[in-house]
Amino acid sequence: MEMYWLLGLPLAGGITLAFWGHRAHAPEINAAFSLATLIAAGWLTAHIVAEGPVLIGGDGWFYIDAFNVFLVALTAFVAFTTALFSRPYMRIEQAHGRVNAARLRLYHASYQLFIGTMLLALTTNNMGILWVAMEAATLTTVLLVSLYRTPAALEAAWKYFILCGVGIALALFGTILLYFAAEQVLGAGGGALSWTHLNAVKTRLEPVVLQLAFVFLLVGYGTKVGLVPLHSWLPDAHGEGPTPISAVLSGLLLNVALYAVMRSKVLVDGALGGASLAGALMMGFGLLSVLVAALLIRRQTDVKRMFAYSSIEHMGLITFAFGMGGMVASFAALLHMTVHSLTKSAIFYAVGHATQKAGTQVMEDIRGLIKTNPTIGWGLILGTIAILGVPPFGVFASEFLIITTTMHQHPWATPVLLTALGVAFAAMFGRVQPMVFGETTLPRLPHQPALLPVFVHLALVLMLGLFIPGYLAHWYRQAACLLGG
Amino acid sequence: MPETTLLDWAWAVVLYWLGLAAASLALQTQAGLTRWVVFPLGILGAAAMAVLGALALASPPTQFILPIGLPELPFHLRLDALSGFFLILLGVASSGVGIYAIGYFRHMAAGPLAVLSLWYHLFLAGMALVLLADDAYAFMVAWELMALASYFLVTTDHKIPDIRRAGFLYLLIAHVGAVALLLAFGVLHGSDPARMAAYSFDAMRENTLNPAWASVTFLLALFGFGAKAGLVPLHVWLPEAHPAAPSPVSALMSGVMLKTAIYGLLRVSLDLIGAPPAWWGTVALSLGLVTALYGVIFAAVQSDMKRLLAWSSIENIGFIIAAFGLTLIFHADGKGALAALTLTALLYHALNHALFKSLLFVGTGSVLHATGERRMGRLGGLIRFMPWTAWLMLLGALAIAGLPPLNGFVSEWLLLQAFLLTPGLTQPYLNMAIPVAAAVVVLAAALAAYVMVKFYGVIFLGQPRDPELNEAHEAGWPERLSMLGLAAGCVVLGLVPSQMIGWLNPVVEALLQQTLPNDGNWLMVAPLSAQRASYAPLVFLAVVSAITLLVFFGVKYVYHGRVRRAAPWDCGYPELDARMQDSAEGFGQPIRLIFSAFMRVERITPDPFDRQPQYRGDSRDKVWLWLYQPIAAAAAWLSAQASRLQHGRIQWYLIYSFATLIFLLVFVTR
Amino acid sequence: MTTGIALQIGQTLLALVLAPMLMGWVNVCRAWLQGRVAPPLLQPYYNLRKLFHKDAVLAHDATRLFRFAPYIIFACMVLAAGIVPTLANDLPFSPAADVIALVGLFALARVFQALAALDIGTAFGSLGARREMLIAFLAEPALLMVFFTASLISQSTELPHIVDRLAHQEFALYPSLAFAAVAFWMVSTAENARIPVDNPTTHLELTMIHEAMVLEYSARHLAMIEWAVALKLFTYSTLGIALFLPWGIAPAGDLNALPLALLALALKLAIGGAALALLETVNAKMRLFRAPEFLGTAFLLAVLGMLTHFLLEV
Amino acid sequence: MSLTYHLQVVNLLAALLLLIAFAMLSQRRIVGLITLFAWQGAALATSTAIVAWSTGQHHLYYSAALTLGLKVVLVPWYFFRLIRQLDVDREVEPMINIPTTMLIGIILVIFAFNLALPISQMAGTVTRSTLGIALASVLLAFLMMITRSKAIPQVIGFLAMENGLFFAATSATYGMPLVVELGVALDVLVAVFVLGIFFFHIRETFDSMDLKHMERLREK
Repeated sequence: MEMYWLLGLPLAGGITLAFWGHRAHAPEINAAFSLATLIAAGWLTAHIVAEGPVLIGGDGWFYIDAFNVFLVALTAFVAFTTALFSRPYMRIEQAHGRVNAARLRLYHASYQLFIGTMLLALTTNNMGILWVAMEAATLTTVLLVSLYRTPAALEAAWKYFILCGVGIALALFGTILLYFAAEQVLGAGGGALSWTHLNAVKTRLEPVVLQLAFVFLLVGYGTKVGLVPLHSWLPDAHGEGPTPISAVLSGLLLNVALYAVMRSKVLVDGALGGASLAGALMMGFGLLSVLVAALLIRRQTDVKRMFAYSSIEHMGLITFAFGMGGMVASFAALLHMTVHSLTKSAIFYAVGHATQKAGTQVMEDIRGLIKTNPTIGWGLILGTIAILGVPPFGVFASEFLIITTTMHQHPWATPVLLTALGVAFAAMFGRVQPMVFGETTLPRLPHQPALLPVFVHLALVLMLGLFIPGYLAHWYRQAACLLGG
Repeated sequence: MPETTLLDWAWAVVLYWLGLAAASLALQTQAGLTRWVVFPLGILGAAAMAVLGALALASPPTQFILPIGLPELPFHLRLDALSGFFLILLGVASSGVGIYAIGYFRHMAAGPLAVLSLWYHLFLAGMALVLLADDAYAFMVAWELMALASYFLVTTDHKIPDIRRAGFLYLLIAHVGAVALLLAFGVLHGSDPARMAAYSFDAMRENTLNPAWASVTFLLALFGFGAKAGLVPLHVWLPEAHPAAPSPVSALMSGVMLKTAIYGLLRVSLDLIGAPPAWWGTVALSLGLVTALYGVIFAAVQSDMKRLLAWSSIENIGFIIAAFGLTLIFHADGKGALAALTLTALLYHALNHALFKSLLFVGTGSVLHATGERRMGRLGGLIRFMPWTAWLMLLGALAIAGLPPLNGFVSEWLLLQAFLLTPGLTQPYLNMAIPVAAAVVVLAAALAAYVMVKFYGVIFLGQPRDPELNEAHEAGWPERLSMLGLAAGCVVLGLVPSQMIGWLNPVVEALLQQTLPNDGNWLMVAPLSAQRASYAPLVFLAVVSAITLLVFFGVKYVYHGRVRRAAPWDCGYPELDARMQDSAEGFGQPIRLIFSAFMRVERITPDPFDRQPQYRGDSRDKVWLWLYQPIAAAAAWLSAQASRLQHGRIQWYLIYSFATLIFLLVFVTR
Repeated sequence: MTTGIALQIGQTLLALVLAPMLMGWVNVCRAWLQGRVAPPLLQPYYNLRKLFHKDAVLAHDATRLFRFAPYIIFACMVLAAGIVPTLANDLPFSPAADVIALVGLFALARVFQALAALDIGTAFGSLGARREMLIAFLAEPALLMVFFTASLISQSTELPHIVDRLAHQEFALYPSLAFAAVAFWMVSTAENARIPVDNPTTHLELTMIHEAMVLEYSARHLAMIEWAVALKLFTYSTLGIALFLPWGIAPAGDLNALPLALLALALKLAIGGAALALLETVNAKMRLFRAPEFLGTAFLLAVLGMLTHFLLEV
Repeated sequence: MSLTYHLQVVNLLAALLLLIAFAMLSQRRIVGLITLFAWQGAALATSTAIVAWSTGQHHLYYSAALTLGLKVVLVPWYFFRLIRQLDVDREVEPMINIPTTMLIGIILVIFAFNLALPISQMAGTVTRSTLGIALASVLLAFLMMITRSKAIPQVIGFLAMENGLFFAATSATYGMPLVVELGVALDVLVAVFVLGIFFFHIRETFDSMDLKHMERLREK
């Protein structure tokens, strides 16, 4: 039941806001729908906590297990906080005349739909529907990326659309191959694409086909995860879109795409009988992403682009950890997914207000935030420190596990990881520090910034660094087992 | 319900400090409350910590597990003799510095003061937690909390670009070091690395690594802790960060934080890994000597007083690390008693340095407040305007210069005894090389005396080099009180070595299963045997002071005490001018000439016909040139290469995807 | 024990008395060697007396540090003189400080000297202080190596034990000590501000080291310093004797050997003083920055001595 | 016996598909490109219908109808209208060296066939060998997207890719579950719609559909 609420609410919200999205209180409606979705998600979560993995819907259209339940909760939560943040943010944007009523309507409507598609992708049990939802997620965001209609925004959106479109198309081919392989075992019909069925028979699936299928799926969904060298769209899209969208893209969409990859990885591993082909591929992509992203962070002048690259870096780290497999690594990867999306979205909130203050995203022109808006300044620097993996924040917890595990599973990889982390630290902190500290020329903000989400997120991340609640740890462990622990 | 152990109390103090941090955040508007309530309460905590540490020396190790941390790897805490000793160090130094802070932050606005007090108490809590942590995760968390808090303390005055740069450099190197430690722990896991529980120190103690991995661990740990301690060539942050921080913070960082690195070294190499081979000791010894010499040479050519002290901290850390290396050598060679002697010297020096370096740093803080000047070239003659500060600083300076009968001398004396007793090592090379190493130690010590004469003479003696110095005012009473306390500590530690060695014995025994035989009595310390060597500071002091007074009054009595005041004679040169005295650069000139190979000297010297003659001399650290700039350049080059990937044409991006796809397809179907 | 105390005090007083005379003796010898008419042997005492009678003149803003330094320096030298066995070997004070502590004692005196020199703030004062500290840090490592070599044989840094080992047990020749002795000689010229490192009789301020530091002193303060200088020379001489030719020093508890010991001491000091004068006559003072080479050589010799010990004597 | 006959037709259509793909690769005029695209859609629809008829997989009729409606009627019509509005009609695209492109295309086809060979061995469907062709046309479309420097041709390439995918889905696996089919179709529809909006934005911002205006976002 709550399942339908979970998916229906964003849809309803999208439709409502498609008509009312330009009204004065549209942001509140937006937040209200997100809140309702969050409640539905909480309801579902409670349900799962009570009963464990469930198949929902006619012939098992939806499947909720330990792996996606926390992602659902996370997605709904971040979606809600982002809605809260976007309330004043978009008001100020409108005041600055960067968006007009029509675009605001578009923004609000597609925001809700976007959340809906992500929730669909997370909850569906059907690999085909998963694909559809991923594609829909692209389509709903592409116009948001180009919301400001600036040449740069258009260019970013175009690249986003084409690259992700192509990637997704390849993923579809992978899905077809998957279906093709499943059909041999399960026979034609809907069952052949439902993940639970596939998971049940995964050992009997044809390895050769699954290998190819996985390649297509990895390249396809990997494009959306932003794995180097498929990442090219990501910094542009994050840099040019409105900040709330950057926040949800970084914080949520990448997770969902990675989720899709992992679902397929489980099947492939089963088919290949534990042969670690998929793992090896993911480790390769992960390392490459971490390294290249870290190096590219050093070149950034635009604050949002910089944090976009940091997202690539962290996604690479997670992919690497998943690729390594094993209980601890998978646990760490899941934890890292959580803390990364919390931290990164928090950072984007702070950055959003900072850029609004400065009227630019160029870092040289943002100085001494701590003078006029201490809260923004502290939010930004604490968030940066957290994302850079400094304890006691949660990001460190996962990096601790990942690095220690790497050290005794693949010692050769540690130098690469550490070089990357070191370079990223030097580059990012060296750029953020002068933004926060020092003298300033920036004016105060006309509206009161919404910084509650920033500190709520950071508080959660801090908590996860020091204490992981039992049921969460329990999910992580279950999911880790599921993902080949 | 088990009875509360010392550890419980120590943990309670940590929580109490965290609470104070939170409280100071709540007191954003009342500067008075923060200064007169929060800081004193913090001092109480520090004192309690010192007491707990002292009690812990005698009692058996206690440990417990907190319900926080990672699942399967909750925070383990442990309080044993070693932690106890460093807790004493932390408690004593931080209570002294805390008293000072009350007065020092007199003029600070409420908001910044609240933030400062927040980080200050987090800093204390972090350091205490480092000493208590008993698993890799808790240790790393505490370690980085310490680094983070100190970073924010360093950048308190973030308006100044140099300070921001210093803070950045500090945090960066601290982070790199932390990563090395992380790796060290990654190698140093328990028997079953697939489980998180393998990263508790107990598991590490039980697990014995094969020599290769053990060495890797040791080197990583040396790197990581060396980065925090300021081991050459990882020292570059220290001369930047210490001057940047407010003086009490510099005192804490230099006096206590550097010691946590020493604690870590001892803990990892002697407790967790165990059975260190001799060559580790050789590595540590040589690095330590290089560091000591390097630090003192650069200290001698500094012209900024806090920077000078920072370099002298590097020197002292060098001493300690050298002692550490010698300990390992003796330990590996089965010379238990000698190892015990060296370790005692190490711990003793750590405590001494905590005291006199804190004293000197807070003293410079008072000078800074009184004159607003850090460049020694603008100071001078302050002994006439701030006698308290000056005379107490004199004690500190004599102590750090390693002069009897103060504490600095005792530890150096013990260390030298250890060096002199090396003959009998099974390794002939070490036999012959180590005495020469002793000579290096002596050279560094003598240079330290040079540095301190320069430091004290240029700041406090002579003529004021600047007219407005005549308005310099004496420090307030909290400052004086704290300096008095620290100076008293220096004197006492100098006078009762025998008792101190007795107190240190449990620590030594815990690490080496061997105590230092002291053949002396309450008056006289005689390590190993009175036949070999002995030193009785009390007699020493008694005789010297007795003779001084005797002669003083004797001369007065036999002849007369008449004194005429006149202008300085100065060989008859009529107009004496403050600018004729040696400037700081001038005093450093011989060192610069002799050791020019170590440094890159940049000088602007006037030619005889200049209307306004300008002189500027600056001696830079060559490590920047040789190590750090190349690394930075390499990173820049790499990222420039990487950024060519991202050059805007969507066709190229499509080609990337295409190539990846094809490559992978070929890869899997090969 | 009482005899011990008595010996201790007697010996210290002896040092106090003899020190200026040794100074005088060196000057006499030097005058002879230079073909001048020698000053009376007791000239230093006359100087001291004169100085004690004069009124002390202090610069206006000379601080207490400046006034107390001479007494502290003097006290340090007295203690040093008390620690080194000159006549007899059992001295209650000697456990108070071994050779290393002795070096510390000299360093203490030196630092006070330098600080006092900086106090008035004259150009020459700071110049002298700087040079003094420079020479010191160059000399100390070499000095320690010397002590190290000497202590290798007796496995002790306690002077009485060293003397005991060398003088009162079976006689042996130690080549290592030969090297050490030369090194010790070089170091002690530097430490005592003698030619070739410094010229105690110069009147040219720019070349001064030790003298430049005491320019501002007068009357009794100057007297204390002069006496301390004499004591230092005396202590170094007796130290050299104790380390390298201790024969004649009375063993513990043997009072009958004392007269002989006194004789031996006088003889050794006379010869030593003459030799010092000779060397100071044939050598010229070297430039300041040649001093590192000079003392470096001393260090090298000391190390050589140590190595020879490891090679030949173990 | 009749199966083989149908099979031959499907194979023929598959070959046609591939041929059109090559033709598109070498086509300069945008109008021509759209026509070719429409023809490809037609071929696809026919083959789907035949497969449906021959194997009695009825939901494939829907899918065929969808293809016909979308790819043969709607999209081309929309594009023609679009280029009339944007009047990029006579924009002739400077292609980079057609022979090389062709050569690469051939190599791709060989590669695709080899890749598909082991798979089609195990396919239980009558029309298994077409999988290789489907893959080939996908890769060719990809290549086309790479070589094109104008917006509309690139999108057509994208849609041609979808054609290849559909062909794979229908011919090799008798089509996906209908829901998925519908979803995919919906996505394509939305995609085209979104693209339409895009073209206008691009046009009014850069007053040209040339992609070389869109190379500003890069790392310096």
